[in-house]
Amino acid sequence: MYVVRPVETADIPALESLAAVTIPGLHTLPRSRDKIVMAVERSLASMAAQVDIPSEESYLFVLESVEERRICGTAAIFASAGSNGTYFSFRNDVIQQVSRDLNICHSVHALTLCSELTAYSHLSSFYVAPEVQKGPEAALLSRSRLLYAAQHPRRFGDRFFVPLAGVTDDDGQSPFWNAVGRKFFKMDFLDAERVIGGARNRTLIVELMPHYPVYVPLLPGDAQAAMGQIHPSGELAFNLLTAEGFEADEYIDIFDGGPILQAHKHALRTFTSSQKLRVRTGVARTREGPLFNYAVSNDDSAAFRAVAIPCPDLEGCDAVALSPEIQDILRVAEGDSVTCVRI
Amino acid sequence: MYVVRPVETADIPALESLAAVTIPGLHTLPRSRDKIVMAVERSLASMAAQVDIPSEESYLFVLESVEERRICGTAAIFASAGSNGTYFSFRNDVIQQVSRDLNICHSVHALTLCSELTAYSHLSSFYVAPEVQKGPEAALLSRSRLLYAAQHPRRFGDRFFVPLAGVTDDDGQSPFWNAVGRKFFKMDFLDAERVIGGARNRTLIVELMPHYPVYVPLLPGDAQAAMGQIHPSGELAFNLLTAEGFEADEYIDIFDGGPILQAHKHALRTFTSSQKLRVRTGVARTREGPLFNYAVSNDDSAAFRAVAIPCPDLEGCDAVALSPEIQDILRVAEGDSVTCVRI
Amino acid sequence: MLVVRAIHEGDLDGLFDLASQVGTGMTTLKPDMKMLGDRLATACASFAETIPPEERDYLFVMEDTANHRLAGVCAIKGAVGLTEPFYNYRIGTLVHSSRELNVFTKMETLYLSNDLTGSSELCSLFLHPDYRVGHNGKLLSKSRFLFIAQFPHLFTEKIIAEMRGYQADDGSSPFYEGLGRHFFKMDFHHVDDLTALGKKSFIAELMPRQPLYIAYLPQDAQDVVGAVHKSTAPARRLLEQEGLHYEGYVDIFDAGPVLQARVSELRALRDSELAVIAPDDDMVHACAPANTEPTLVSNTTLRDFRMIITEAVNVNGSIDLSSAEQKLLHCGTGATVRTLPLNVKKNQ
Amino acid sequence: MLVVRAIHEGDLDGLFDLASQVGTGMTTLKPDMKMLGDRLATACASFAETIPPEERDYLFVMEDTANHRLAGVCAIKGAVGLTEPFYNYRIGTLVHSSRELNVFTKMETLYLSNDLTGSSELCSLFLHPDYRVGHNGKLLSKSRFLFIAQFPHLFTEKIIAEMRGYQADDGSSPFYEGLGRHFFKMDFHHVDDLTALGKKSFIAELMPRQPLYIAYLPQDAQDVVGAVHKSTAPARRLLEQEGLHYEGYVDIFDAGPVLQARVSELRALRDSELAVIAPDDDMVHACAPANTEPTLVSNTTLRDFRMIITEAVNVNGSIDLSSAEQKLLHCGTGATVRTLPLNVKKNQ
Repeated sequence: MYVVRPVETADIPALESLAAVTIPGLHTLPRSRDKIVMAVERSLASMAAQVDIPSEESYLFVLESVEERRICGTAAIFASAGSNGTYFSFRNDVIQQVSRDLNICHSVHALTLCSELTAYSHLSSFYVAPEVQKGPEAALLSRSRLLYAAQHPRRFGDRFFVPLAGVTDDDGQSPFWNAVGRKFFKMDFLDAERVIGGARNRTLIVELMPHYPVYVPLLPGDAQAAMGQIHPSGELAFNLLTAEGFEADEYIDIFDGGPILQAHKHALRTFTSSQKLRVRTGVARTREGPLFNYAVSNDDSAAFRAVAIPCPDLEGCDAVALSPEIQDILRVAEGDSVTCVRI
Repeated sequence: MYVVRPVETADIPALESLAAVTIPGLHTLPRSRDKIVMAVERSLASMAAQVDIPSEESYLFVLESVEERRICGTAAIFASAGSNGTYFSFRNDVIQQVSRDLNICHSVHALTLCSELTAYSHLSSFYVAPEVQKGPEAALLSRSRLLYAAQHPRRFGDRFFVPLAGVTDDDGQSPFWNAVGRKFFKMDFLDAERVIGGARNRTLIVELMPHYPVYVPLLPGDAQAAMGQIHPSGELAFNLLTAEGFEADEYIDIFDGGPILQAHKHALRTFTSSQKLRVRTGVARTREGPLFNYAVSNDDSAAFRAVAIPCPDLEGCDAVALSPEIQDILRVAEGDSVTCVRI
Repeated sequence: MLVVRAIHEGDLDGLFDLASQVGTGMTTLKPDMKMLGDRLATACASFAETIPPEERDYLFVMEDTANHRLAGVCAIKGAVGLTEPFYNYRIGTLVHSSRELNVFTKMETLYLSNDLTGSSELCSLFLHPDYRVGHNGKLLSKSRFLFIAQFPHLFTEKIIAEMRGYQADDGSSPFYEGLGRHFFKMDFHHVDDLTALGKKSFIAELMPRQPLYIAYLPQDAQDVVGAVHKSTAPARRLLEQEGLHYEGYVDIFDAGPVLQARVSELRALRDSELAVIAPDDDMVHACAPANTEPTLVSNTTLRDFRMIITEAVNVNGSIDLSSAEQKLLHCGTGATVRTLPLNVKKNQ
Repeated sequence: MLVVRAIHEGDLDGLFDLASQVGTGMTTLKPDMKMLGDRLATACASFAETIPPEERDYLFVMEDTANHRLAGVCAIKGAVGLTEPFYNYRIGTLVHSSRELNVFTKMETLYLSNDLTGSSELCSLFLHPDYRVGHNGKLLSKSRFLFIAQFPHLFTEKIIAEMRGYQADDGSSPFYEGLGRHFFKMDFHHVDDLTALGKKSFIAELMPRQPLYIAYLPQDAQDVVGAVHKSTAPARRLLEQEGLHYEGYVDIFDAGPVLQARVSELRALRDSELAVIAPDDDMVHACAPANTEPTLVSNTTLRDFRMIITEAVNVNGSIDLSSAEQKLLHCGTGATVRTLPLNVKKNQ
């Protein structure tokens, strides 16, 4: 059994070992102990804060194996992407080209540096250890952040986005970067990512990145091909997020051209299809129908917990059957209210 | 009792008298007999056409009083706004301005000439005679086009928009036009609308209109105030469309700055909440619960008909009770399928 | 002998013969009787001053007086871009700099512009291959500067000349292949022909409007920005000697450079001088310094402007022209002419 | 007597006193001991040629030799914009034309640019009010051109001078109020001070990047694009006489014009001449033509460049300077000097 819960100070050593195994150039987790400590402290302070308008808060969740007390995944959410600056991305513009005289009609793609994602909430740091990537835990982890957000609408924006790492080759070269950013930054992709610390909201971006649209047909073929392509490590996240209701195509990352998935919360299944149900003690029985995986979270803002359980269709129900063990993990009791959404 | 149906050749004289009473500068209906005839013929041809990809089709519907056989409203829908060119609008861009050194953080609005609405389907020509503006007929008329579109998804785009007339003063002057378009066209608003025939997809627009964003703070106060404001005549349509699920704010008209409402079909109530039900003969009874107004259309692509009826909540039902008179108007019989959506 | 002169009504056939020799690449001189006839009529009206200065098109021909054959043609347009937009790319500089990263990047950028609207234009220079010897090319090209020096009030502040851009050996334009083709989706020569026909609205419809970083173009396109066609290099040098400079404007299709100058800074305006034709006596011959450099001489009549090259020299406002030369210029002893050394003096 | 000379290590106090007189509006000359000391050190290194040409800042002072007081200052920067981006608005033209409607609209457009990056700059001209008489202003301003004429290899192709823009009587800038204030949300003088301090990254952060149609600005802002502050008009005329032109570049805050020229087209490069100081004998006096116009004379030493104004004339490469004048120039009989008539010859 696995549970998703907010990070705690005691998790720091475990996060350090996780950071050691993630891939260079992919900003899933901070790398140094100092930065991990900062991230954990910021999450604790954010959870504890009274929030009226989403700002610099950032919430970090971990996936823990209950039996082994082992951390095997992380997922975070920043309340506001531009809380300390402007969040820059490339918007994928389509320019219609029509000349009736010449009987020409086609469209040209252009990438425009934009700041539209600044007020969005920003999902990040999604990492799942290989041993749990196959199960419902990955979906639980990805979705728990949104369950938390759905329970705390004032802490988050109305729109959410998730940048996914773009493609790089074995040498860490990014064809998109080589065609675009390198001309302005005059450095390698990994060097640029290192100096900027994976951020997309720094003044130096507006100082260095192109002010005018990049016409896509002028880019070399490999850079065009890399636009909106995900790094293989992001496939799981991509599939989970598109199933959730996120859409790609409109924005891409200014550095590696990776896709930025985004959605209004009204388009996300966690917001539209989650149900508040009463807890009753029991176990799911197959005679109530086929079983589905559900994510279930408590409604305790101080000690958020979420688990994945198999369960009959809850459509139209007003209660959900949870075993005493699950109730224990979720820190709820019979009659309490929980939030459920089908995974 | 009123019915919405596709226009017929016999309606031409009635449309001519309607056109005579509409307001100058508002392109609700073509004005000359020739243009009315063209519009009617185009609608007839469009209804009869086999359509695979939405193109130059345009569909014109009329609201008719069944008893008096009098036309008292019109509504149209173009299959593709850019079928004969590029449909131009101003996109409302927000530019984030952040300087950490100077501790400045604000946003600046800019209007960018764009062609993003080109592939949308375009609702237009909405007119309701004063005597029926108060009743459910206005909503029936506005929505019938979408009922037709929902029944014929291949005839239309996935997104829809509706431009609403912007504000002008008693002399026909548009403050937005005076600050923007006039500088390029060098003519009065009504003159410009006349030469362009209300179109927004003509080559001369890209020849004359600004290529670079219009920074809103640089516009005079009255022009800024006019952005996204509707002409009083458009209030009814605005209310009906926002209730339907259309959103304003993202686009405005390049000439008068009036709002352009737009939505993906998945956000429109006609698409998401309409139900296909079987007809049973009967009348709505209050003992089945409170009555609501429903728009009900037949599923006959050759002879589309829609009416508004009071009816108990149809949620979860598989049939709807229609009186023999209504069945007659809709040209359906017991057991036939109809499409219903609450108004 | 050769004289460069204002074109006449009777020159249409000769002009057509010349135009037939031109080949592709000069869009303003095509062997089309209708186009040439219209242009000739405008030119005659220009020299007659019956149309306003900005509509004028001064067309000059070089005539071989031995056989009355037209050996070359050149022109000055009063103003460009006043009826159809006149497009260029202007090359600007944008600096992207971050003190934090210690990065300082200077990027060249192409801006679609109509900045040269209203400038006068030197154009349509063509010398028949049979006459491409000696000073003939210089005489033909530079005649226009003497005309401008004589009638500076007819020209706007700025004068320009569009140079044909670089082409590969197969006739393709690397700049067009790297940029324009993506937006026009048609052949370079087809696009060029359309503009020659005055069909320019497609440029507004199809050209990208936003400034473009040159660094985004393929390297071979970047390399030819502002480079001339190899056959145009001598013409470019001639114009540069006369005071025109490449100031960062290029053709939107082939990126050929536009040379430009303020009219007041042309060599001809600074160095040309008036002179009176001396009576043909021995005294003048005796006093004339030994000639070192040929001189251009023109009469001072707008309607019948004529110019030759001579070995005579302007000495203190007097010049000794032979009677044959006087005849070529349509003027005699005591008449005022304008002189300009053919070649640029070497600077101190 | 007055001499304009390369600044020395010992001039810091005098420079500070001058800077204290300047008042607001000249961002490069503020009474700040640290800033002035740094600048003086750079200037001394520039004349000593111990730093590369593009980093140099040649600072000249006008000294009253009667009391050794500094009467004025002026400077030439080797190159601008090579460490911090140098921003201007460039005014371009866009034509919007529709043949169908018979509409032809020529719109002026502001482009944010760094085009002048790398140009040499004339700057920091200030003459103490006590000395604003006679030819002193001209001497001070024009001294720089003689320096450039003597050492043209030290300067890039282009030379510029930024002119203070128009201000209303209350000191406000209509251009800033109509444009910049919407984006910076702070006072004009505050913005100006920030740029003087070299804090320019906010420009990249806050300035609108997209080209702007001038027609969108309020009328009073449109009216002052390229207009100078009224106290700057005489300085502008002086520079224009020397061959600088307004070519459509203006300041991004107050829209004051930038004057510019190709170095090779400056009057000083064309008209200045070398001369040898003649032995002080009666023959030279007797042959000297009656003087009509004052002449600028400089020595030819980079490190100790000095310049005066004289009534003597350069006659065929020889000039008769008094011994006092020779002393001011730090050179004697037989030395080579460079001369330039103070005023521009009227054109033919």
